[in-house]
Amino acid sequence: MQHVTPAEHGMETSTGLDNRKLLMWLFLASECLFFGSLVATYLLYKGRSTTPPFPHDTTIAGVEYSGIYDIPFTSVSSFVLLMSSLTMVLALAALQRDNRRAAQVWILATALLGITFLAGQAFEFTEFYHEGLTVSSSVFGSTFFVLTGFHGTHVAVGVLILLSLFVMGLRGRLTSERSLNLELAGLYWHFVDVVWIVIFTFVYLIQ
Amino acid sequence: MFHIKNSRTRFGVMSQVARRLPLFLLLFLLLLAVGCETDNPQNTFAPSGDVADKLRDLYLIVMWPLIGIMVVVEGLLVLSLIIFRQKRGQAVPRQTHGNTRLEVAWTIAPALFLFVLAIPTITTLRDLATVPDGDVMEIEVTGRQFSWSFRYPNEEITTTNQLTIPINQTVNVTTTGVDVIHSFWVPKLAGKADAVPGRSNAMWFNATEPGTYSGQCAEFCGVGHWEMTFTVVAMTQSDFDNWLRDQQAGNPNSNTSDLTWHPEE
Amino acid sequence: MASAIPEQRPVSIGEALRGLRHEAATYKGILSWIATVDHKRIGVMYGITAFIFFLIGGLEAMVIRIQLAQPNQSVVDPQQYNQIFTMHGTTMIFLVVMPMSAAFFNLMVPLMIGARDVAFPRLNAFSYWVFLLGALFLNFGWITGDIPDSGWFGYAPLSVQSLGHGMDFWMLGLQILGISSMAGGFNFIVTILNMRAPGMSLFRMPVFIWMTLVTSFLIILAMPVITIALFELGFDRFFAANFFNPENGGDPLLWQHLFWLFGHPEVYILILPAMGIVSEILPTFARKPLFGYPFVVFSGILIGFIGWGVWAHHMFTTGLGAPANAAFGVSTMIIAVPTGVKIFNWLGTLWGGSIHLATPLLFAVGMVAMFIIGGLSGVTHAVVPSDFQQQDTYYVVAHFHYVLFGGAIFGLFSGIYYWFSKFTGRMLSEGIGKVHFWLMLAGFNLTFFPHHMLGLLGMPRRIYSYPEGMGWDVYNMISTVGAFVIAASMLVFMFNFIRSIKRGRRASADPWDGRTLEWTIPSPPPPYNFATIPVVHARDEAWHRKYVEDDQGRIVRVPAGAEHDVESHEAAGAEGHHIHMPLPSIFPLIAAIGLPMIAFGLTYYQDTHGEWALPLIPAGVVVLLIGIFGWGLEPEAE
Amino acid sequence: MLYERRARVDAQRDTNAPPEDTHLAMHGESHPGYLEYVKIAVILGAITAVEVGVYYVEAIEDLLIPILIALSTVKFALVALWFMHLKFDNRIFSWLFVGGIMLAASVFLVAWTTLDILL
Repeated sequence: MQHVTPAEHGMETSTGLDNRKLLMWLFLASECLFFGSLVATYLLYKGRSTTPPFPHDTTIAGVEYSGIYDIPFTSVSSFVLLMSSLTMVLALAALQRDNRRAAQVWILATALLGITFLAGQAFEFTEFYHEGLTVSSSVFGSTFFVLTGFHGTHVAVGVLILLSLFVMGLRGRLTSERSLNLELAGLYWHFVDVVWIVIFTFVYLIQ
Repeated sequence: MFHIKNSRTRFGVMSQVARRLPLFLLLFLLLLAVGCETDNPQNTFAPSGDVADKLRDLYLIVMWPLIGIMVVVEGLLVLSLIIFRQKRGQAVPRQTHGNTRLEVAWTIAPALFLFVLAIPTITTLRDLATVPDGDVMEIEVTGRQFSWSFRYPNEEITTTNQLTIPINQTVNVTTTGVDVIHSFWVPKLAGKADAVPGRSNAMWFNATEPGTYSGQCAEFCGVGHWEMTFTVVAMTQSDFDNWLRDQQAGNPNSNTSDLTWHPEE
Repeated sequence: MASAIPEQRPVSIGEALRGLRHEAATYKGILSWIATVDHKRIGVMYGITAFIFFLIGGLEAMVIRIQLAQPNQSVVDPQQYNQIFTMHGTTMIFLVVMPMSAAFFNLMVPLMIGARDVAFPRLNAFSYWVFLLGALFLNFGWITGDIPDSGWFGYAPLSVQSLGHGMDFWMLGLQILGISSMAGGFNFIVTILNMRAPGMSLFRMPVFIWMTLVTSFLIILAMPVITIALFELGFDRFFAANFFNPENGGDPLLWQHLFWLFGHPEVYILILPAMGIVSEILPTFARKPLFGYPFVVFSGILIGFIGWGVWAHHMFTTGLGAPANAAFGVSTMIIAVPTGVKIFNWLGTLWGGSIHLATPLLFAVGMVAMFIIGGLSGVTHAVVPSDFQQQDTYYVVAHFHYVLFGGAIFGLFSGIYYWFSKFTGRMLSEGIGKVHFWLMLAGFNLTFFPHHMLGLLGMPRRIYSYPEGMGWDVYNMISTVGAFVIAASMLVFMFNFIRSIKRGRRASADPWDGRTLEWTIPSPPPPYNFATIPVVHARDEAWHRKYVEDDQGRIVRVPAGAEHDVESHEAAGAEGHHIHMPLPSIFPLIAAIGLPMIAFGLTYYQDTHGEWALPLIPAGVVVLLIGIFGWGLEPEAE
Repeated sequence: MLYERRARVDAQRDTNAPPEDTHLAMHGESHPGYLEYVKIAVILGAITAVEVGVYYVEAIEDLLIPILIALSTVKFALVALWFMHLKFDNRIFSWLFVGGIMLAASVFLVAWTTLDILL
């Protein structure tokens, strides 16, 4: 995904920053508002559900409902995503040192960790669905599935980008001179990770 | 490089302005005329209640200075075009880049003006937020597609599309909606209170003169929005007591007109 | 830039794409437009598309005005009336003012900052195609009869409950248009920050460029909020989610908050470009620099910031409570300060000038004059209690038409008259232009000034008809007559436009004695804009190349021989082909086509006989991915 | 085949030169080395463990929310500063990112205040 930049014509940009990197950071600033709106919606409706299942242990009118969240399970998948950020940054460090084989290994590892996270999310969604939580069952269902689903879609797009880069690498087109491609993918990936840090705390842990 | 004047543009600025003036004057007179047409049923300039009165007064406090500002600024704009219109063979004017003192002045001046405006805004807002002491009549207003119902919780009656109240009585309406958002509005008595499903919203007002006041849904609510009108009938306390007795006895003569929208019409 | 590793495979996808791209470069006629990545051509396409939608939106307005001309009329039925005003508002905001501003960004930004193109030419083409397809999708209901009917603001739960596919077209159409706007926003921010000619520091940038920058930031930060709002609306409509469903704990006010959190910055997205245009035109025709450039720039930036803190003034009657109402009333008053500063600085620019009363200036002054009225009536809305009466009445309609028509549209027309010659090489007729201006000014005031009175007389917005005896008859009739005058002025404009393209006077490179870089290159500019990238030494660079101060401090024109910029371009014509320009590409269009496919699939697949639509969703995703991968893999230049 | 050979050469080069040195020789920028990244990841993992841990401690129920917010903020900052290189990169990027976050946080804080859920 290269574009004509003045730099490629042997000219510096006005700020000295790469066009594509600037674009990526602008995109991430914009994404803050996307996820901000979704998280805000979730928080607004926290505790407003009238129909079970509820996220955490709840007592309504003397009836006790046990919470639907499986914190140990989600902790593990959060840890998986967190570690994928490590493999991602290691991939970039390796590529910048022109260690392409190591970079390939770390890229693949990142993608696999991402897929593991997605599999965990798919499992979680299925479990919740069987317990009666759907998009239409309550405001909790609506906000939970849309927020985490939107995040999951971001992870899936990230996996697709990583796999594309892996294929580029197989064909010898991912070199240290082109490490910017990987760096941009990395910025996106880490962003998706920090969003999950927020979601894990605000959606899962805080009652 | 400078422009030789096109023959078609020869008519002067003065004549152009002169041709615009009658239009503006006409519009200005029309604006003034609004205040005179007191018999118009939803005229916000002809209030019949304390709240609407406050709102009208506040609007006028704001409107006159703003019209003054408008006349001055628009005048300066037109004046600058007349005075500084390019003259034949005129040299390049002095390249002024600005004047910090002047610019700071015209930043601070509007800020001060607006600060002054904020004072009556906030005091009026506070007045409207506090229901006056004394006897208050509670009404629960419900908007639905496309009619209004008015429940008198203490009197235990409900009417449709007509709210009957005694004059000089503080009325506190609590509004809500059942299907979509509506807005309760009787221009001659008070401002608007939206009727939002799942929420309740409150507003107080009174009527100072007996009469029938027309009200209308002010929030777009679908195909019958335009017909979602209602009336507020204000009557003397004794008339109201009679009306109330009729209502509680289920008297069919009580005038609750049905203005519900019928799609087949 | 090429990989160090030699290619061993016989023909790689890359090579095939390279061949395709070089072939695209030879396209002629319509194909050359479809594959174009030239910012000037994209700007022209944006402008023409937006103007066509301006005519459509105008026709919708005419139906509204005819229906309301007299009491108790039924020219259309209530449902059709709701559909028409919904489409009028949506069209004018998203399909006219925004893309028309985008047209000016495209046409002018590279020329004014001394660049050969935008930072991402193919992303730019993508923005246009997504806009076009999104606009067509939004209007698709005119064919099927499912026309959006819940207002341009789409308040939930009415928009959730709306039957048929009308609001689906609205919701998904705006979603697609949002992608276009954001792609454009990113592109122009990077272009402005990174592609400026040497020497053009931020505070040497023309004010139009500054306003483009602020607008673009507003776009990339505000659009996500409405995207999420529409996303939630979509889930409520398609999957019975509960975001705006009070029965299950949802809150209709969530929609209003999200919508106006976007909607108020959007107001500045609409007006700031026009303010930028006017800030370029007034100095040129007063022959004097903009008065207080830093104040104008900073007030623009400030408007962009404060614009985020005033959204709830659209919700004064929803019951936010007195403290919140007071806070938002005050913040709204505060934003009037930087706006006022701009007006005074424009006055300061004209004052002491040597004003050439050409058509672009007339429109620019018209913009200022009308915007003053709109701004002042806006102040009355900030006075919260008085807004309790005005909210949702024709008074509000008057206010925002003074701002958006009197402000934005007049400003955009002044830009058209100003820069027409730069892209066509011909002048628009001044005489006909003046007829157009006076007709439009008269028609505009005739149409919208009476709306103030209608509002004060208690006429609510969005009502299909009204009974006699409300005192609204005369004003409505005047307003309708005014609408016909505006329509007539548009016919005059179109006549002028078409006639001038064919027979207009030939334009020199610099017919208005301009002050910014675009006037240093030929009209129309060559594909590469600048044969040699200019070095900027001052604000108003082009003017400083033409004028110097003599011994006595008088300003005199540099002798003709010394002015060599235009000539150097003539010479560069021959070597023009040495300048590396981005190659045309069809992948932006392919990627764009995927989006309406997905949208059609989502709209129809749940219908009783909608099975056919389901495959459109994955197919659209595949087309989008083909577009993106083709785009990523093809070589970006020769 | 070429790729494999290339990869072998890479691997060889990798064993010959310690990563940090290669890195410093090749790039003027001061990005941290592998070891530092691993250290950060260990800290991140540890914080996550603490987060989950405090979730189950009933004694500090009242302090749970501030503790969790503080911990997740630290995690967020660590990833943004080190993994996203904001600590080492141009300040403009930090401004854009922090600006986006602050804008989102402040507008929604104000918005929800008006909906009576916070105050």
